[in-house]
Amino acid sequence: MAVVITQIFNGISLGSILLLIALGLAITFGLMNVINMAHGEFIMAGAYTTYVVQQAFSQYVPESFFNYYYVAAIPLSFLIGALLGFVLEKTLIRFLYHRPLDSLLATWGVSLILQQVARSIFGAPNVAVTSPAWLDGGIAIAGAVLPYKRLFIIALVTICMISLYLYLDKTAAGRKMRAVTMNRSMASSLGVSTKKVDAAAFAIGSGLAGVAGCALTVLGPIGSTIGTYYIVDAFMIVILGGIGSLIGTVFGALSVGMLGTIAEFWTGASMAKVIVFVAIIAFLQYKPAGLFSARTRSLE
Amino acid sequence: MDKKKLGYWLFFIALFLGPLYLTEFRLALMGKFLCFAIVALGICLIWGYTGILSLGHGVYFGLGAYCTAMYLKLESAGGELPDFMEWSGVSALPAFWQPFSNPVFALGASLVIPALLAAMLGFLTFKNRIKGVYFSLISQAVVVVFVTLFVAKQDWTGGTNGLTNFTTFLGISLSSPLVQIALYMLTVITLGISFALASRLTNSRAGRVLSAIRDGENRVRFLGFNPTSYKVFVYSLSAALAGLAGTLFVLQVGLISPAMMGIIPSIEMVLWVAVGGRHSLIGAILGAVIVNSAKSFFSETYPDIWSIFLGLLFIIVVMFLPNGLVGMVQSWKDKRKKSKQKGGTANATDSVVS
Amino acid sequence: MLAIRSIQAGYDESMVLNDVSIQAEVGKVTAVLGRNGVGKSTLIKTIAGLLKPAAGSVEWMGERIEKKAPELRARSGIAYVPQGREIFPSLTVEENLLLGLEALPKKERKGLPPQIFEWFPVLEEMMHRKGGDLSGGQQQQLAIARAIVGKPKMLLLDEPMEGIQPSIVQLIQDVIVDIASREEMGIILVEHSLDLAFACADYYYILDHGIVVSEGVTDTAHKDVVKQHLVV
Amino acid sequence: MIAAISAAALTLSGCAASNALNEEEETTAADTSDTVSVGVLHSLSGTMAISEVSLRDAELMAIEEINADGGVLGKQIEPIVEDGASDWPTFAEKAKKLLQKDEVATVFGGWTSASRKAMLPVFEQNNGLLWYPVQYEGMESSPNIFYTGATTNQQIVPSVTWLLENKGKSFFLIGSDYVFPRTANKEIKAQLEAEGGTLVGEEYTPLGHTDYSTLISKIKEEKPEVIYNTLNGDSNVAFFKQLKDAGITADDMTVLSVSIAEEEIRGIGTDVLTGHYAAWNYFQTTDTPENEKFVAAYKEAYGDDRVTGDPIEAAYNAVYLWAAAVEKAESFDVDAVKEAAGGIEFKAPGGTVTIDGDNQHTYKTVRVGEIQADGQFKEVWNSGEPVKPDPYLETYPWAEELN
Amino acid sequence: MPPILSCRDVRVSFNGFQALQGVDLDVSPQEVRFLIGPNGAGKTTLLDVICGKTKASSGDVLYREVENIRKLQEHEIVRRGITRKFQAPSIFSNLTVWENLELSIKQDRSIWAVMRTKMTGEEKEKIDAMLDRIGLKEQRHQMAGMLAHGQKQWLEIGMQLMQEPEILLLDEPIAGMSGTERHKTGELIHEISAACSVLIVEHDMEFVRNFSKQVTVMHEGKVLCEGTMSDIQQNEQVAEVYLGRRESAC
Repeated sequence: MAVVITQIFNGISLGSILLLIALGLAITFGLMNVINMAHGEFIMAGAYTTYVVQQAFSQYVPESFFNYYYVAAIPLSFLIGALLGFVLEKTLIRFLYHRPLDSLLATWGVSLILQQVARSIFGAPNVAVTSPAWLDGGIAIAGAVLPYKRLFIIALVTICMISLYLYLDKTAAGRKMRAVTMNRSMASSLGVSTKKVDAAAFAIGSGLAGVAGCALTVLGPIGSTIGTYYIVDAFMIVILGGIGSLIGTVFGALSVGMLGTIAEFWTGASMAKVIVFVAIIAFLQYKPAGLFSARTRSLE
Repeated sequence: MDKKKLGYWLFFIALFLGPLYLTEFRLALMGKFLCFAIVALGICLIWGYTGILSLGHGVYFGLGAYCTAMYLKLESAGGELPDFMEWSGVSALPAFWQPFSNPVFALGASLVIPALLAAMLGFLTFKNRIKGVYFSLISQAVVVVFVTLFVAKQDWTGGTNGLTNFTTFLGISLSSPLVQIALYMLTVITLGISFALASRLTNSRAGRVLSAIRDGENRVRFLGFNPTSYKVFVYSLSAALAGLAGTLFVLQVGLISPAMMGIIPSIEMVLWVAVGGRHSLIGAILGAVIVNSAKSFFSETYPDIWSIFLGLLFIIVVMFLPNGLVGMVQSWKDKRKKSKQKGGTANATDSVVS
Repeated sequence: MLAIRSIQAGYDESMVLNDVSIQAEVGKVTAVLGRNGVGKSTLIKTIAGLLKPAAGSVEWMGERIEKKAPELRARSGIAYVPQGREIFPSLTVEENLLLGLEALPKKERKGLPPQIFEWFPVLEEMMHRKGGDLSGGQQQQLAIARAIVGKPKMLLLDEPMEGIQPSIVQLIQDVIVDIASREEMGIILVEHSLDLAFACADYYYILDHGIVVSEGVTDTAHKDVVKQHLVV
Repeated sequence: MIAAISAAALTLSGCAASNALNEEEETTAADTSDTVSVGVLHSLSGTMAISEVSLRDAELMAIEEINADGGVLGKQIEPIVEDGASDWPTFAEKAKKLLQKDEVATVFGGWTSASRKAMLPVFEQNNGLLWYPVQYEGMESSPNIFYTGATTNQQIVPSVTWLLENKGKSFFLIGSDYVFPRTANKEIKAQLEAEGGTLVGEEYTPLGHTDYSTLISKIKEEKPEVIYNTLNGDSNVAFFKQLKDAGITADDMTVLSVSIAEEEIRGIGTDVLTGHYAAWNYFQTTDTPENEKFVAAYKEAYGDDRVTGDPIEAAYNAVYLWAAAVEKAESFDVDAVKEAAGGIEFKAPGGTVTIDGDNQHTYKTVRVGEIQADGQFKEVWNSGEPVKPDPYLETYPWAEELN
Repeated sequence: MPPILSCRDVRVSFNGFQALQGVDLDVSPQEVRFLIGPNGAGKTTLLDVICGKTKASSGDVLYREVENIRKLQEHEIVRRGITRKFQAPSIFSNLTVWENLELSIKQDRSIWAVMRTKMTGEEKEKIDAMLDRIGLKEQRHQMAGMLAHGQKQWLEIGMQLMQEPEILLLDEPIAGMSGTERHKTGELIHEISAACSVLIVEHDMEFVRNFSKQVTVMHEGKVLCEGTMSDIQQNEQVAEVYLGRRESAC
């Protein structure tokens, strides 16, 4: 019984982590059609930001407040990710909107550079982030322990999803963003500055990568190459869900998470990875547009 | 036209005579780069001419290399079990390894297996009209599958260590400098033949169908061609070229491991072609040689921060030279021609299909 | 006043407009007539900024605007209602309308003017429905209303009556006439139906083969003369 | 146009050629000068840079110390640093470059077994000399490689015995999915069988794996007393963090690792590691006068926040061992150095090490340490005297079947 | 004469929108048939269904009364002799005019055949003749992308003719052409109809009047009426939906 609960929880938890990583891509890749191979490095930037905030807190802030460094780190990671994304959009991406495959290659170069820069600043070895004390421990349910950290990530990704939903759905800026992704020229004919909207959208997607990086610090390593571990999974989740569909990304992440944990439980971690990827490839053969496809009539 | 052909001949002859003016170390490097150039040729065919961007060519390269390496490993083991199998607790040679003790089978497989895999993947995805970004990302997922499998099944594949430490090929010692020179020349000849075949293909009617598919796959359907079969063919062909390159690579470098099939090498392969000029076969060859030389040079000169230079190179080429170095030379020549004969017909800048 | 002088425009390298000059005044309705495919939409797109002319100028309130981005033109008071309506299908009616406010300076974006619901009462009913769920006629009303909420000085209407049931054609026509009567806004109305255009317009131009073949004041024009340039 | 390009290509190759010629002249000139060049070949970029950069630092430090002391055979050592880029063919390529172009006297380098396996044929074919400073899975003994890290009987075998005697009989083996863990675990299984332990689980995760929730569920199911951990690199961080989250502490189960040294502890965080164990030949806290000097010098050179560790020490030792062998051979010649190397002793920070002339490994003292809250180890056991290296486990009867 | 192509109750819907609501249409051999109707009437969609670009949700498309081609792929339909010229010129702009025609030659289009094929003298003559016919002899070695708009349209018609079709579908072939070009195109179409049936969507009424025999009017996804141009002009319903809302609107 405990195992079943734990495994279901693990599936949701892994799904939520994958969702957090893919959420930013769902915007930059899903809505804007930019293949940003440096997305993983924005995750890295978020993780290092968390590290820096922790260091700053341990040096300049009374010890009793240390545990709140993480509260400060989340928005800061978002800002750093967003800033990097903004700069990247302004200097590179906006010239490549009509060449999606070229943006893939150029951002690959960016990713090489960012990794090296991180190594030069923080050194090659991993750095440690001590997760805040209030995230230690877990809830015990029927013999299974649900760690607070994983619950926290589930909560965080839920909050990110809701904020993103509210932003896109309830604010003027979000409305403009949806309008631009739906019909760029019409939006501009209404007076919407598409350049600003593009930069803002890209910054938000990148900022979410930063938040993902921040969240990952409580679970895993923080080093210059962490982005590379997640990037392919994240892209696959977005296409599995269906490009342009946020809800598709949610389902994509959760199904990959569930399938991954189930397969790993019965086989092993390596075979599970193989099974998940083969399943995704096979599914896309059957439904090329993904789980939630936004069908269009365009020919080419 | 003749001038062009002469240029190609000179180029390949100059490469062929490499042993005369390159040191042993540089020659070995050049030999490796020329293997990569064969991969680049294949990528140029599918990407530059047919418009399919594959981020999975590392797998085909690796499969080809593994096929040959399996033979070499068995030959080096001299009838016994390969060393890594012993450590991994395998007591008898797995059945699928056995045919690889035959060099003809192994070399044949190094072409056929990559081509078959590519044909299978291509047939499914192209028939389902999956293209562009989707195809690229799916090909990347294939890389993940294969690398994970090859690492995990270490009792069959040698795991992360891969296959290495070969001594002889067909009874000839691989380490002697003469053999290395011979292998180098073999690589140049293979590259030359591949180039000749590829340019013959691209200059034929079938080649024009390919570039028509790139410019408008659906329009091609309305001329009665079935783009799927053309795409499957050219994709398999480029996979076979990658497999061939893998064979030559293993013979010269003496090593293949899953790391060489991975995401990073697969993307780098595309970047060679991007740097050289995606619409030009000779550009692809030059790109492979230039990028790898630059990589060697940067990493020898600035071992700490060389990847920054490489990253910058990629960004600059993609941003400012969408048709690569060959495209740059071409448009520069076009401009000169235009200023020479003013009022001549305007020339397309994107027609660098040499 | 909007003045288009010797415009050449088209797609790729083929020119659809060869040499077109027209003028439109604020407070008046100017009709651009012509059969399908003579370049009426091309002309409108060139004014809205979605196409850059190969030659010629577009002057608006004394300023050359032919090189300006569409959003700047929208903010300077030129509103565009494209052929095919191009409402945002997965946004609600309200959201579509709110986007129309983008043409105004930030301070003036204070909710939707009630006037549009007097003109188009159906939009108020459908306020929270998705734009894509609306019927063609309703979408057309939405598209026009969306353009009007930004208080433009010049409204570009590209075949607003096309594919719409007669009762709504009447409604739209009434709105056009009403707007014109207030003399705050100019309208350029692209139509292929002569009768419709003449029912609303003060001045007309007829395009054919990329040039203006006839123009004049609608009141004094002989319909038969005009007709020979147009219909069957 | 193509003519122009080919011309360009020719010039390019020509340049390379003339470069090569110049380079050769330089190196031949170097032979008669008062320096001797050695290669330092580690991954400075890519995933392995995390670990290998420190080895380069240690080797450079040893070289500097020797140079300050007058060098080897009166010559100053000139290090040529190359980046293996975490890519095995690159290691082979750079090794070839160091041997053929730079004609170095020896090379210090490598971390992963894969990189060593890639370099091995290069060194054998060119009769070069490689000093490999990391603990590894054994089953190898190349005449052109000196192994200054531990082989399995100097780390794993004694630590398993210690665990069986002190911590419990039921073992769960986890490792990254590659050669070292798989080979090590095969040996451990044989040893468990022979020494009365039980195996309750064995799991591998891909390199770079970061989600351990399912694996930890499996561990919880099996309730082992000991987890024997051969995970590599980044995976350790995820594993330990998530193990703690799942409510498993050092009090519940003992985790003994063989890839976590002081440097890795910094990257994982002591909050999740305290109380767990590692087996090595050296800790930063190892109490010898040599070590005090070594740690001080390392911190002096690279910063107070840096820590030493077993592979760092082994890399440092390698330089000194080579220098000693050269002095004894009175020559830089590879064969002469190899000949002279057997029996060479060095008072290393971790205790005396001696080169075993038979298999070119070194005698080393085995230590088990408990991780403390300050990120250092508290030694809880050591082998007392240096253990003779036995890469093929020929002296262990239970290991017979393995070969 | 039995019809060469017959549509029977063809229906198409996109996301719930009924683009075709049961179209019946017969085309006889060597007939020139014009399709007219207001925008959105479904004319282009009907061509799409016939050539296989859009799959009908129900109904039959019969070729020579026996074969139902509704579910065939585009290239299979083309190989049966039904070719299509799109509204926007869809030539291959990175190939020369000559190469564009070369690809269009009626030939075995499987990859193995095309790879082995060599240009025959006969093919050369055919291409030369076609270049003459469409007036692009001078531009034969120009990149097709560099042609003027009207020339592109002709090239595309030429490409369709090289395939020696049984049925030619033309979507607004004279859009963007000048008066003399239009006339020339009209004559070309009539020449063509000696060998095959032509189904044309056209808005230019003058052109329709000058070159049509049979006209089919479509409206809201259905066929409204068929007949000669003068029949059509008399039809009240047609006037209602197509020629403007007459005085009723004002």
